[in-house]
Amino acid sequence: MTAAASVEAAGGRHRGDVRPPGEPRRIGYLYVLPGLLVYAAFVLVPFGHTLWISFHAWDGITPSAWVGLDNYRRVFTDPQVRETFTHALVLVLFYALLPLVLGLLLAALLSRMRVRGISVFRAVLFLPQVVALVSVGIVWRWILAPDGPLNEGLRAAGLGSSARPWLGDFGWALPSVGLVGTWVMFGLAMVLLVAGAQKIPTSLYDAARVDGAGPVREFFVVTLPGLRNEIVVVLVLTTTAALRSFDLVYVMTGGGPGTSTSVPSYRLYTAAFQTGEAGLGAAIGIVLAIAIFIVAFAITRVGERSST
Amino acid sequence: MSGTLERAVNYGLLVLFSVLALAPIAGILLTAFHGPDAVVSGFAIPDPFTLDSFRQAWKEGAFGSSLWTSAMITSTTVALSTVLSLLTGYAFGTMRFRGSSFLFYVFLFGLLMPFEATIIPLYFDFRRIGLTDTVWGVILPSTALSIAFGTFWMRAFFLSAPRSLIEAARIDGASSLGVLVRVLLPYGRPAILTMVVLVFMWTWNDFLLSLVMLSGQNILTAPLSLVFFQTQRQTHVQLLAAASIIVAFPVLLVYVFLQRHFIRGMVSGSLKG
Amino acid sequence: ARSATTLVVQDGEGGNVARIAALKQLDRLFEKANPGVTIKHISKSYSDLVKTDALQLSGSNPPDVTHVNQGLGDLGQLVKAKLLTPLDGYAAKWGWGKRQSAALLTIDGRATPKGQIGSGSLYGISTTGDWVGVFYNKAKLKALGIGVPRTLAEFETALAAAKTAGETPIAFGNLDKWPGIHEFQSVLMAVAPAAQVGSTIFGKKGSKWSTAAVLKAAGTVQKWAQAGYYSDGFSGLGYDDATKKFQQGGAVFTITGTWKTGDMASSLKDNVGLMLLPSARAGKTPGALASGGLAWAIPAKAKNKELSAKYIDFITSPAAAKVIQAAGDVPAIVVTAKPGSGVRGDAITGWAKLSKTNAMAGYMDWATPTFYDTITAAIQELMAGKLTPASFAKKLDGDYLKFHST
Amino acid sequence: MTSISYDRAAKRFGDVVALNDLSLEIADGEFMVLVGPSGSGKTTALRLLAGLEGLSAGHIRIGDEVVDRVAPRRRNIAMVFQDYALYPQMSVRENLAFGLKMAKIPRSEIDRRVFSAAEALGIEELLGRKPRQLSGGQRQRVALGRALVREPKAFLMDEPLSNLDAKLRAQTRGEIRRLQRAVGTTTVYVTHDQVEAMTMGDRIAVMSQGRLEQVGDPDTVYSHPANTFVATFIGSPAMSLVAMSSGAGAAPALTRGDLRVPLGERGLDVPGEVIVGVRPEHCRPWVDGASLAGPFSGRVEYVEALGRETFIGVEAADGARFVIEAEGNVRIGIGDTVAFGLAVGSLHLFDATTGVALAT
Amino acid sequence: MTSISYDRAAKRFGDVVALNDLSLEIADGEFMVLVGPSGSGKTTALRLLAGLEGLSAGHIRIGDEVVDRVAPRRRNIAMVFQDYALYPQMSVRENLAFGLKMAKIPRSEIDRRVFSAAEALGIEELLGRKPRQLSGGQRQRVALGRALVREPKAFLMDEPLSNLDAKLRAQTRGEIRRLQRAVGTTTVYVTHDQVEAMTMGDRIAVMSQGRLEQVGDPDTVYSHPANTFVATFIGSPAMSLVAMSSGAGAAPALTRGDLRVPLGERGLDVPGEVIVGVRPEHCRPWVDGASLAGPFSGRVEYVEALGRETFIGVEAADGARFVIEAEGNVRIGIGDTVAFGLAVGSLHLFDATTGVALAT
Ligand SMILES: Nc1ncnc2c1ncn2[C@@H]1O[C@H](COP(=O)(O)OP(=O)(O)OP(=O)(O)O)[C@@H](O)[C@H]1O
Ligand SMILES: Nc1ncnc2c1ncn2[C@@H]1O[C@H](COP(=O)(O)OP(=O)(O)OP(=O)(O)O)[C@@H](O)[C@H]1O
Ligand SMILES: [Mg+2]
Ligand SMILES: [Mg+2]
Repeated sequence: MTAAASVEAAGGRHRGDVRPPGEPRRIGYLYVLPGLLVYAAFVLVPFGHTLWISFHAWDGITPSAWVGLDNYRRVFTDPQVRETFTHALVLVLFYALLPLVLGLLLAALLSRMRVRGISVFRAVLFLPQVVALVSVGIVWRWILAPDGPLNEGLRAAGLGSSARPWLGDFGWALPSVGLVGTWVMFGLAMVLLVAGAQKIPTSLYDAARVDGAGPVREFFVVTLPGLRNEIVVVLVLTTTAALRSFDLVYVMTGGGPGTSTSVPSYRLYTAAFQTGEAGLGAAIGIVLAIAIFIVAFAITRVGERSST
Repeated sequence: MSGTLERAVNYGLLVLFSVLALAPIAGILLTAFHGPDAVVSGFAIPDPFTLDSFRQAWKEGAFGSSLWTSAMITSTTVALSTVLSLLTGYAFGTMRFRGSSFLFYVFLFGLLMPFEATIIPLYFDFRRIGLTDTVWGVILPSTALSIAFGTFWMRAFFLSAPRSLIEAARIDGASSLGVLVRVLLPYGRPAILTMVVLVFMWTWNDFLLSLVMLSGQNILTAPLSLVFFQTQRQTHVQLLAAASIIVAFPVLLVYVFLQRHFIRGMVSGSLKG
Repeated sequence: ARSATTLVVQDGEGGNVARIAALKQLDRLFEKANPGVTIKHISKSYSDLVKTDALQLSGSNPPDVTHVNQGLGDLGQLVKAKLLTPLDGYAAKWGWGKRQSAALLTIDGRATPKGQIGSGSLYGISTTGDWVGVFYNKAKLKALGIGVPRTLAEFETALAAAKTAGETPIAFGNLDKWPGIHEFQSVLMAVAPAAQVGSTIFGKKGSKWSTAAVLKAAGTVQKWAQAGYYSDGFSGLGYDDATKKFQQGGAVFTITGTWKTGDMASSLKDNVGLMLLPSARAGKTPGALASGGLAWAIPAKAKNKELSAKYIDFITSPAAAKVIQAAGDVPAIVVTAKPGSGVRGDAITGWAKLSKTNAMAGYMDWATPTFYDTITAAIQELMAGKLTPASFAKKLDGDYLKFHST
Repeated sequence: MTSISYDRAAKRFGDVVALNDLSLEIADGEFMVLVGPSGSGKTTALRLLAGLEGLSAGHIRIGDEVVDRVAPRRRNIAMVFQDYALYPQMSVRENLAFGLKMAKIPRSEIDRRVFSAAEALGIEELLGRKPRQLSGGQRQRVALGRALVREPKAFLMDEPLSNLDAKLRAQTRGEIRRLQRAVGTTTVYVTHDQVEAMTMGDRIAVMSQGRLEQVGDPDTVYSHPANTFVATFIGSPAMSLVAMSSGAGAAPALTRGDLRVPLGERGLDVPGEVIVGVRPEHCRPWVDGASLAGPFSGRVEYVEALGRETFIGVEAADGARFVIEAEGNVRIGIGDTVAFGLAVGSLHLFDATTGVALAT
Repeated sequence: MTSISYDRAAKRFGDVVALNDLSLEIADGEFMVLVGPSGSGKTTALRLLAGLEGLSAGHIRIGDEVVDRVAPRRRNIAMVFQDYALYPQMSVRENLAFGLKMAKIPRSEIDRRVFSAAEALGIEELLGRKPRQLSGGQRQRVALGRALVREPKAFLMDEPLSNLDAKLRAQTRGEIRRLQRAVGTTTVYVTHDQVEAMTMGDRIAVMSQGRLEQVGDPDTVYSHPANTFVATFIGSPAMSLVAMSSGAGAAPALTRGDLRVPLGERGLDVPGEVIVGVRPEHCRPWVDGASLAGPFSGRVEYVEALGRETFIGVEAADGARFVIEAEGNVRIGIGDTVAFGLAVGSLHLFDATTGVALAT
């Protein structure tokens, strides 16, 4: 994010530079301190502690034993742990890519006209983001039940053959959870992207038109590059949400059928708090954190590259 | 020009997406207004409209106390994290001091790190010092996490605030706290408001943290009690629907009242990435 | 005057309205017998209980009396972590050993300090007897023109007939994962001696799951699933939803535990019966998944253990058993020769028979700490045809043998 | 042949009439400058011509074709936007080449044209840079270049120099004019800068409130403004306007209170009330013997000494206000009384009610 | 007594030297204008004075106090920012009052001062509005007012009129000057607009590349530029500079190729190479009998007819370029040959290598 870039700009001072008299400086530490203390105590220290636990075999109750990288080895070799990461990646498709594509579509369409009542649409489309995922899960579990509204609707429409126990179907359970994620995330993507599109100077569209570009060219030459920042933000937000999804899985499928919807956070929870494998849980947490850092870094990187 | 057709298509799509967004919510509303003993299927219109399901769900799920717990946790977290991240964001956004960029990266780390990665030691450490099963067991970690976000958010805002505004205030004789309180706070109301709504939403809706921290179930947050209610009353769709609405209601209320400012804040400068 | 004491009691029967009502009735009686004591009763669903009890009991503020799930993953772990209070002293003092059979007490509440179950000190005791059997809809059987099946073969014939008639043969919903255990193990009990299954569950040396009986049971279950003997979309159906369907007359059979007896009786009245799933082994008494209901235990950190023990003593007493039986449930103690009529009678008769023949085995998910996850996932995969019976058994052993080898 | 014609072209935005029945013929190869105050409809006129807005009424012709319903990309015009509108993700080279690519010009030809335009504008060093790596003046030139490479039927330029500093502006002004002359492309140029209008245009169209006030070559517009609006809008400091009566007395003269301007040999057809316009250069400090009418006396209200010349604002008899142009080194203070004379032959006369210039 | 003095003040930003050893004394009550091209360090000089930047070297004094390490809020100065920097959430009244509140002035006194400043600026109607409800000109005046109410030791104004249109600018220019005269507060005023510089300043300080090139009253700076930079920067069109040789021959004269400018009674002390500066107003079309040296002949390179006057760029012998100021109505074309004369007495002479003005 550009946050990083501007930090460097602010920090790149040479010797011989003299600070403005009376500009607050040391006092900066004072402002940061309270927040930093709370943050360090409840985020940084526990994270370090997690790292420590991840090198131990520990049931959470009795004393732990150092096992080195064993837990990590399990994360990468135990198919039942490894697959949770695969599932998370599939969810990225639904939480991040699908909303992004839909959001871009809308942004492209709406970028060139003033929409009456856009604020109402925005508010409505953002609504799914607002409701607790737990509630969302309950609602959708009901909708997706074997004779829930969805299947009833399908049968009423004469598509009874497509009706299925969505959440109990090995092929469909994960996409179903994913589509609920799409439902939740779409509003976020669309609000940010449409807003971003409306910040693109209209003269750029005019210039492209005068230069002879059609609507498709216009999208690739003006809209898409103009939305670079928003796309990065949307992708980071939705991708991390996908990678760490827990609530929906907990409420909707409990990881089933089989382990087909088990995700890292869910596995972490059962390992740490139910089956007495706190070390494994911690290792999953660390790997998950690293995965998210890599993804976020990659997204911002690609975002930056596409601009240069 | 094909203006009218284009407009029609655009509005059509917007309406379609809106319907998709609203349908499940509408379905659950319709369901909830059925009486607790009615036989409900799909999107049937309740006949008669009744609040009985809400009443029964409220009683059975003991949502009164869990809403209260959630309200306490959420308001404390919002208040604490807002004040603290205003201070940190102000420092990072307007002051230059040794190590400030490093410190900022430290905060940035918490923004991306999944808090699932810290929940294991948090739980065991809190249990040792007796913080589990108290509201503080939830408040402290969520405050810390919100500070990571708030610092990022407010810093971006303070950076985008016109530098000359700060300088004008300094020349006018304001101290550093004076600049923050008298000039930047009022100026930054939309950004701050947006942060408040986001933190409110996230804290209120949190599930995993309270599931772990409040495992004793002497106190429950609203989403937690909703899930317990669900596993007990799985078959009773109306009650479940009513309970879901009860739990979502406060956030919805906050959202509806603030959405104008909130969405404006979301889409304006602060999220410049 | 004695100062008021609050006793926090937590059960894991959430959703089971009838049984909770009976427990609350006992609470009132206990309060009456012990002035100054108020009982705060928390009900949690079974799945919430097993997901959270370890967290809760290790916390600083556990309930005074709580249900725990028997089994290695729960009771065993809790004992190993020293989170439960041994009850041997109380048992001796109040003669619990005379109320319940040694076998039942062992199943319900014995564990070694290392967390092995099936022997060691007593940590839990049940008020009710729970066993998993087949509820059948009498009217539907009649309409199909078949009698109550006596052998597994007959049962299968009935299923086929029901299917042909367009009925749902077995109401079953497995979205919550755990019902699959009952479904599968019931069939296993029909094809294998109860003692054999039991000793495998309790981790007797040399045991494993790759046996002919498990293969046979797995094959049967898979066959039933493929033949459409279970509810449509059972994999996406909640347990409660499925049971409700049966109660509404939507299926011929359902396989579940006696904890549902009360609900069945009140919804289907005389139209429902309960039996053990008939044995495949000609002439043998069938066994069943059975144990006391969730076991009552006293957390190690409970504040008022004497009182807690007194409460447990009270609710497991013969007097309480009468209340329980009157409420239509099966008390752990076989209290009377008059089992009563209808499905409640069936439950009590069945319990008495199981107690007498020692045909109880615990539940398979007790076998290792992670076995619940392993077996529920494996059964879902088996039923979906993703695992062959052989690979299913292998998967169970993967977990089981690994745990017991270390 | 790329003549351009507006035929009673009008544009309304809701209630706002941005352009009001504009009729204007622009000849092939002509450099037409649109001037007018802010909001007078200059940009609107350009955008209609480009096809970026739809006409509310009237027609626009490019060459022989009525283009009212032709999409911008089919009009083959090039436009320079006031805010540059450079594609931020493209390099300068790509920006320059974009329109050519759209027109499917062969690669080698594109390279040639881009380079020669860049050379002409002195930005050939910058071809590899992105817009954000350029200074304002450089961006402006890229925006210009993007139009110039195109070889379109017409150039439309909307205040293309507004963001340049004085020096660069003067320089680029010359460059644009030189290039336009060389290729002979019809050009419509919007500006609010009078120096640009006067020095660049073959003709100037003065607009006000969506209406065309006058069209003509720069000299005509300056020397023979069609009405008081044009008279005061063109020229700085503005022409002084004084309401006077004409005709009274035997010798033709204009009077206001004590003030009496004899018209001498210059007669006056229209007696009655008129508005008299005097440009500062026709209102000089009194020097005996100069061919000026006067002397009149006025009280100094303000002095603007600009070095080369000094403008003196005076209030003469009966509140009539004049601006006197004096030498740069004149010494005078506020409140002083000065004597000045008027170049009678250069006075402008306007109808007192309509403000329209009177034929003289 | 609020004199201000820069004493070898310098400011570096990394490698950029924004201000280079500036020494400048500003008297109590003086109106000092800083002019110079973009990037010449004007804003930097102001910000150093305000304490918004720290000095890299040197000292700054306000009154008798060295303020190098005094925080802005303790300097008691008022600053008008180029972009207004109004507090958007405060009403006009609150904006005006803010500095006074900080200074703990009593309520009633604040009201009085705010109102009288608002009245002086003609914004008393607007006191209840928020900045966003104001037009650009109104905002500008609020920004000014915020400084004026303060009764500070000094006003610092950074291009305070840059965002106004020409008319409003002229008007506000007068207003600022009037107010400043009335209260007599020392003022440092930054602009890049020559008209502002010439008309407002008691003295003008011309800066270039962080260096002070010349200080003096407007007339001196225009008539006696200290060096070629000042000579070309002040005045538009710029002074023409021509390298010439002096001294050869009996009569004192300047020569370049065929070009020979007799110096007549005006002698020349320094023989050798010089740079000769001629302002357009001293380079006129040849008229027999006028007191000009000449005639010289030149080929017309460009013509800028501005109505009032016409500037003609010519190339004379040996590539020497001059700009001739002619009457507004002169008719001439590019490539024509014109005869012109120079006002010898007004020529400027500069050292050929250093560009410094030669004493004449
Ligand atoms: N899209 C629009 N919607 C409503 N009114 C508009 C729109 N575009 C222009 N106008 C109005 O039309 C009038 C003419 O605008 P136009 O942009 O043509 O002025 P202009 O002469 O270019 O002025 P400027 O010199 O300030 O650029 C103005 O009153 C303006 O407010
Ligand atoms: N914060 C800064 N960091 C680096 N260089 C700077 C900074 N501020 C100013 N400069 C540089 O210092 C020089 C002087 O800048 P200054 O702003 O004083 O110019 P100015 O005379 O005010 O110009 P303008 O008329 O364009 O406002 C410029 O070269 C500028 O790029
Ligand atoms: Mg315009
Ligand atoms: Mg500046």
